[in-house]
Amino acid sequence: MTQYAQTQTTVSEYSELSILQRTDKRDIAYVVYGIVILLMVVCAYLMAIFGWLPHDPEEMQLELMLAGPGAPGHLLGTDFMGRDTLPRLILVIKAYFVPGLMYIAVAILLGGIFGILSGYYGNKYETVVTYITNIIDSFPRLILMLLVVAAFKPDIYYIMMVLGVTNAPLVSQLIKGKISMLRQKNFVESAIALGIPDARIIFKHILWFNCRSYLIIQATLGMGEAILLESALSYLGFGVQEPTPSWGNMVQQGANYLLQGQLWSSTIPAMAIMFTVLGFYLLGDGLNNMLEGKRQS
Amino acid sequence: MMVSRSAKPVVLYLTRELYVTFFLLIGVSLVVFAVLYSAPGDPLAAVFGGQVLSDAQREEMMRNLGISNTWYGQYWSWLVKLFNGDFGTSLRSGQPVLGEVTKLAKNTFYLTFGAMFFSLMIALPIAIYLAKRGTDRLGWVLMMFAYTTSAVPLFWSAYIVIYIYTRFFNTLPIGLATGESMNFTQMMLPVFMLGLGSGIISETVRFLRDEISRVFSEDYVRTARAKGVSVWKHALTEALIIPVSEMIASKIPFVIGGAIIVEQIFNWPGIGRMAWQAAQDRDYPVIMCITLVTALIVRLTSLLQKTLYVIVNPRASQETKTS
Amino acid sequence: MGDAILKVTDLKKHFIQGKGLMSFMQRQTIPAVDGVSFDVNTHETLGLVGESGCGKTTTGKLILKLSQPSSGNIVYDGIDIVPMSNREFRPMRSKIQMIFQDLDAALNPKMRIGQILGETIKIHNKHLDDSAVTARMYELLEMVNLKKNKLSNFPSELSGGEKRRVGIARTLSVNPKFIVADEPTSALDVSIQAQVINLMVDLQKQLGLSYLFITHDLRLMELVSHRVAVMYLGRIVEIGDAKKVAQHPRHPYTEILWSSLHVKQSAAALKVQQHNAKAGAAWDVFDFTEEDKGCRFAPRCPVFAEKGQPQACTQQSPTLQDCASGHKVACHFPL
Amino acid sequence: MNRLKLATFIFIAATVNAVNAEQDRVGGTLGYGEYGRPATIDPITSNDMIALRLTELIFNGLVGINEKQEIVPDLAEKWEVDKEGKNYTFYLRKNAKWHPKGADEPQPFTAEDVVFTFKIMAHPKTITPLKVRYEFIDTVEKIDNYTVKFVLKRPILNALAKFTFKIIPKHGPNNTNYLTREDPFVQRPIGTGPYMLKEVTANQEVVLIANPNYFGAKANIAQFVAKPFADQNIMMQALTFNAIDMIVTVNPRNLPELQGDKRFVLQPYNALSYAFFGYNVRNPMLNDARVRKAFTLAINRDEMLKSFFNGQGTVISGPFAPGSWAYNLDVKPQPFDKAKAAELLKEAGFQAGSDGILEKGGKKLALTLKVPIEKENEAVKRVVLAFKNYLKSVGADVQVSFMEWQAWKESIFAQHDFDIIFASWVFDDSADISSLFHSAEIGAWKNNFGGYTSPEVDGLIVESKLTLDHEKRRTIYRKLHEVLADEAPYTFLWTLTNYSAYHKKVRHVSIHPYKFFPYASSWFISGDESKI
Amino acid sequence: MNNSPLLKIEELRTYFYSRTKQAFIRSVDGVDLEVNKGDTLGIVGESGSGKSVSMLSIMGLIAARPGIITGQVWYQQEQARINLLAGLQDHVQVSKNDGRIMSVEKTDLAWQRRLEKNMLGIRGKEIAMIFQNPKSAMNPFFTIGHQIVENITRHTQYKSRKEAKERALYWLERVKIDSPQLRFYNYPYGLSGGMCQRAMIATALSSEAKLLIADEPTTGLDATIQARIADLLEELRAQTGVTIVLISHDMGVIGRLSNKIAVMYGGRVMESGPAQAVIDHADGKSHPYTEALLKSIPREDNMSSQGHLNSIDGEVLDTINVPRGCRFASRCQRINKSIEKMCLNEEPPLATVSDGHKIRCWHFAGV
Repeated sequence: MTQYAQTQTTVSEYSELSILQRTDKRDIAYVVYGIVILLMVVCAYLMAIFGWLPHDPEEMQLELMLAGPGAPGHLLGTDFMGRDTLPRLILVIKAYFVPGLMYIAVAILLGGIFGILSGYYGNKYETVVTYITNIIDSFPRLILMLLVVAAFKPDIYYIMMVLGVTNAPLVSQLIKGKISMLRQKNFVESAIALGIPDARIIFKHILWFNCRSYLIIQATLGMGEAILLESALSYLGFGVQEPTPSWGNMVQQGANYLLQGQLWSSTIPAMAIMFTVLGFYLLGDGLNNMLEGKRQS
Repeated sequence: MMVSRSAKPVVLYLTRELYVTFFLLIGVSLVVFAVLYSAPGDPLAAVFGGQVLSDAQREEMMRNLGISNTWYGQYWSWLVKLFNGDFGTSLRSGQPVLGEVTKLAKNTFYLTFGAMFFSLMIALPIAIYLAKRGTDRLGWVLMMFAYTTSAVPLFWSAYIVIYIYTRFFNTLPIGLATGESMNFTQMMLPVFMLGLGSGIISETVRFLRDEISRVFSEDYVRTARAKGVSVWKHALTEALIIPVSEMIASKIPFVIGGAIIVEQIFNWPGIGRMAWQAAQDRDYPVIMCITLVTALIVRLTSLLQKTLYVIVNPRASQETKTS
Repeated sequence: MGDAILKVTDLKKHFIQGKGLMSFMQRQTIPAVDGVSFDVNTHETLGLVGESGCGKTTTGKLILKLSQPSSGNIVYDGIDIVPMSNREFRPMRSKIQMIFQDLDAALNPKMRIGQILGETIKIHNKHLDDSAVTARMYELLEMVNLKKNKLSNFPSELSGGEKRRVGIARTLSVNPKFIVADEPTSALDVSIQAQVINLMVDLQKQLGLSYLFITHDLRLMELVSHRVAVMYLGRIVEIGDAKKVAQHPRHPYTEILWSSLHVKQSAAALKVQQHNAKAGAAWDVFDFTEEDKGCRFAPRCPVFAEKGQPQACTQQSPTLQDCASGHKVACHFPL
Repeated sequence: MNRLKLATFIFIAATVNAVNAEQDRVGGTLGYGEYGRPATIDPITSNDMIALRLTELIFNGLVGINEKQEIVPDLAEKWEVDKEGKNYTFYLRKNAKWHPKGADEPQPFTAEDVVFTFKIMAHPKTITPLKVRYEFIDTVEKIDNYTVKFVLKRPILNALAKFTFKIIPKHGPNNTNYLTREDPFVQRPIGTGPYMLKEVTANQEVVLIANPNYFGAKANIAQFVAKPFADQNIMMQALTFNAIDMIVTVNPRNLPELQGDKRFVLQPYNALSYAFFGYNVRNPMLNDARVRKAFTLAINRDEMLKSFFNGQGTVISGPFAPGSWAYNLDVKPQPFDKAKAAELLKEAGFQAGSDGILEKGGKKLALTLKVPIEKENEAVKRVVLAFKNYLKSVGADVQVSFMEWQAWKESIFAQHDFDIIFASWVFDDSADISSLFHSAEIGAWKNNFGGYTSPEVDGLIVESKLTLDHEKRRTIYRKLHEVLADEAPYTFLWTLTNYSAYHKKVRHVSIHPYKFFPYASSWFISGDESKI
Repeated sequence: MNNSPLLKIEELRTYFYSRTKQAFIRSVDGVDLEVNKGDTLGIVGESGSGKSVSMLSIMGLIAARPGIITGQVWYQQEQARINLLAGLQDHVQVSKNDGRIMSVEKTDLAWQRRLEKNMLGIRGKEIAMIFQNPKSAMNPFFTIGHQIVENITRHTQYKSRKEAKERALYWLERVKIDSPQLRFYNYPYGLSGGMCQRAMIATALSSEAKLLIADEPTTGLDATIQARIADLLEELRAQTGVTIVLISHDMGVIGRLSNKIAVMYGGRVMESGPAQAVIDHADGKSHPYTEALLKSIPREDNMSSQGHLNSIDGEVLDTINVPRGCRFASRCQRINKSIEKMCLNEEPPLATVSDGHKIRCWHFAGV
């Protein structure tokens, strides 16, 4: 049962609804959820930066290892070293934050360059760009990451760097698609005809006005993926290394005790991953519907 | 401008793509080699494990193993061998690499494609439901399910599944461990886990949902409805065959990546585990071979997908001429 | 009518198909524009007609330097623009403008009308301050009969006619002297079409513009243009005074084009129709592999068929010959 | 813990699971879990512990070691040593037969094979980690079919123990001059041992079956299967769900669970290794022995051992295994004493800075601790993190940096780019510890990675090398122990007790600490589990 | 054979709900039309006048979710007279205020199911439809032949593959496609626009439907091709006797083909009647809107002295805020003081002027 109702008898000078009003409530809920997650991330980042942690993240209580949530003095329990889980969960954000931004920057920068070269300048570079992106696409990215990390350093910056490079083809395809779509609409050509400089067309018209929401969505989805990939690497031993906490290595260290029935120390960070990644997914979906107007009409 | 439709474009296209694939694989091998070479540690690691060797010893060993000291020397000799159909021998086990890899690649192949199939089996109905009915209550539950499966770390959910399984059935769902021949669950559980956890379900659902609703608003689908004939039959190619094949082709690298983890946990003898081992050993013939084989699988899948695209999409056979 | 503001001589654009690594295996040259010459006088409207795919839009884009000609000269106001680089040409863009067939062209879907107009004004008049820009925008809107409140709208909120007006306003914002109008009304309703055409005619008078008016709508062409050039497969087959070309076409192709408009078709046109139905698309009929293999229209030409397929038509490509004061035709056997 | 393999002696007695040998139980299959799988399974090219264990079952040496650590005859029935200690003559047993190669008849074992084995080991093209260990042998000579004579370059102490190396058949490898990994023999070896290789399955399981023609007492268990695992948690689960019968080394984290499980026997054996923190004395701050000693004092080794290893090990004070003849029991491990540590650091000139971190001459006491990554070994993580925490409490800032194994090795041994490392040395059956602390061993890819120099230590090492007298050497070693404990180039931590876990149906299990399986032929599987 | 019209549309309303504007877009707002057997009814109007939407509503091709269709559409099948919109009202609850729909509750799924049920045996079989942009309206993945054969085997007695193919080739010939044998295996992509439209017509007619709805069949094609497609339709109508509803914004095409014309504006029929009567505007005998439309056709005699074309000033009607009075009032040239009040406040009825010629204008209301 769907309800449609006209609010006014005459809609004078279309009271154009704000973006919030015209977006589906569910999408708003997604975005709100995503934003709450994002806010929590930012809060956690600030907390970590200023050291407002509920507990010393490095203090070990060797007699209280792998305690479940609610253990005395430990709201979310402790890890395999008897360290409190909560401040470490918060601290993770700090470890992820800058590298995550770097990953997005690398992906967008590289993908943008590829996309613009092949989409905007077309013929000249397309072959080369296609070749490069095909090479990147041919790698199973976990294997590539494993190689790079095993070879150089199991450092989150390296992980995010590889992730950025391997995500670039996707971004490039997106931008290329957008450009060719705009080209079909003669929009780019008319801008050239009007004497607008290339740089302005590319950056303002294409990237800023037409790709920004795509890129934001891509970035949110990508952040989720980054967290999951880091955790996969952690399982293989090449994720972020102690003493820097990462959700991946927290889950991994806890999972060693999972089969013995000690579920909590891995489940708590795993839940953190789940809620955050889900938040990114839903934020992506909601933003997509909101900004790209993907509602049925 | 117009060419009568025949097998020619497809054949031409395939020839060109295979030719490109060849160069692509060379490129891939160069990248891997560069990464490997610039990494600390050397090929002798595979032979000597934890031992510490002096410089003189290591030089002598390298000479005896026939390994050049320079990167281009090593790469070149590898390449020359490759063109003679020889992938070299594993530094660690001394076995011909190709034989070992293909033996295990078969297992990984079953695992990945099985998982792919499984996740499509889950994602497709959800995507169709969402596209046709929108996000009603059931649709929402289905969507959240699809998203949640992709939002948890694969290894953790695998552990959880094993934990539950062992407590319910009092046996370990791992074929290798329990006996000579695997039973159905032992075969299928890793496949299911990889299918669920490799993160492709959510993306497939998202992509297919949008694709299906887009195609169903196409003019020609409306025409089909106006003709009173089966709409699905008309929309099938563009709404399902093409996006599904695209999805398979583009997600194969992800699933292979996930296979590394599933292979470790479920003790599945595949190339993922081998790659992990070889990466640590700097066993470069093995790594090169594995990356080439996986890149080839990825590439061939995408080639297959593109060929399928050219076959099912008559426009494409024209486009391939220009692009 | 004044002097020629634009002189196009022997303009050629050959597209090469077949790219990528295996391009050597399949390469085909398509002479989309093949030796086109015409000139446009100041304050004049030159109509360019032809079927879709005959190269008229490409010609327009070549003049705008949106693609680089293979050869030939385009002289605008005494300056040959073909050898200019894009950077050198940029200042010239304020002189030559184009109205695109696509209503949404020029309108970035994510920008408000105000932003769209303001941007071009600012780019070409860097010294203007914000209030001057706004004043100029109002002026432009008035020029194209649009309400001021449209400035805050997105293009998707406008109707077809309004979009077209915004497009024209944006074109005018750079003070052009010469405008290539590529089917400016093809996507519009008849009633709106008339509004737009009237607007264009008014603007020509007010601002002293010259138009290259590209269309396939012959009725419109006849009414709006001063002179008409008829294109067929990349070549101009007839050019001359609009009234003359319409009423006394000399080229068989022009004759067919005009006669197809009338309810009762001429015998010749019906013949071509049959011919054409067999022949399929125009570009397939003619063999481009040999240079100058003859008249491109020959395979579809009723005269050619009538005259028993004369040698001249298949061997020699006809050139534009003056047949009456400024009325030129490229046909071995003009009507 | 990564094992830096190093030559040293074996001293530790293997423990025997005292079981009354009731009736002989022949038959059954023992599946045991291995973490990883062997690359090659011949005794010459293999370099991992998994292969070492397998070769124990498949091959024999000239001499063997019994459960009391005495040299006993194996392929050699008896032997003679000349007075100089340079010529060793072995008289071989005549009833030994090689496993059948393919469908061929089993061939007899002769002196040719011994000569062949040595020559192949010594050949420069043979790639084997063993080569360095047998450089003391000059020549080998076949006297007759069942007699061989070895001539040593110089007499060495306890040389006989080194003749435990495994003999391979002359008709085994395809190439008779040298052995490389390409040789099919390395994957399908034949030996003289109680078990012979049946197959390596598609799942990489190595299946061994009892050798019916074995010269010694026939093996009880009909089949040994080595099952490779890539995940220790799963291996553990495999044991608890009876998918395998034995785990060679139980991860410390699983000990509590197994201890409570009546179905399994946990059998301890010494790990033959010791763990340590090694210091880079090139760093001026660490060049001061007081600082290093302070660090040793600042960490609570007992607590760590108890919390992380279930208390299964012994804290040590020097570079020898406790209980060995070289270990100086008089040197007691330093007790945990933070106050004393702080005092020593103060003495060394360190002052607490504004942020609580000690400073000397404006330089902070900030050090990098480099640790190689080992998957699933959180014991390592625990130790280094605890170390970091302990040192923090005395005002030293330690940055822990985990590195991939190869990268770690390169930065420690080649570049010497570290302040502290955490690692462990593994003992095996030969050579000495001189390379660890002698100043001549400083340099790229040499064992004295920390760059520790001490004329006294150098002198003691040289002296010990020159003597052939066991007692004298012992005195020197005890002195060395004392000096090193005081100078603290390492912080010696502990030697661990390893545990093997197996199902209680497996009886009469005795384990060799290093090679694990030498006595496996006397193990048996009881069909009746209730009897224990 | 009774005399009831083949298609009779009564009070057809199609509304869309716009979430952005929180209001109903009244695309079709009470349309009454009759199509007799053998007629060619031309529906003309500007874009947005609801001409296409009304025909799509009849075919049940309106996207289910926000579309609301009310009214009756009577279709005369062989014997029975059936309502194509029967039963739909059961799933929709409409509440009106002042004659305007203010809110709607709709069970989408049931509504859609019912619609599909009604349409079974009608779409394609009884009523066929062709669209503008034939290239996108034909399935790019199937050959022309396949798409025709599919229609034939589904709706006619030619069930076997061979028969159906023969029949398809027959139809391809009928629409004057050259070398039908070859084109049969072509994909829409390989054909020119005109050729594609011919194939589309062949597909539509091949099911031997009684009624053909042609939605802007010539728009977007070259002028020369447009004329030919129009000729073809005329010819086929004469030969097969199919009833055609032709939708176009081009008065030229409509005038050329139709014998009856309906002029739509703002979702309403403004004028309908025999072609001659409607087109004959010389002495103000037709609706002002029709007249304005006819005058804006670019022709020599429609030019003003300043070289201006006649145009209809103002913009197309806003279908959300439909005015109370005559919908065309704001753009009407003929509005004058005497009837201004009426024009602005009350909607004129559809008055019969002469036999079958009805006009919705206060000028004619009194006649």
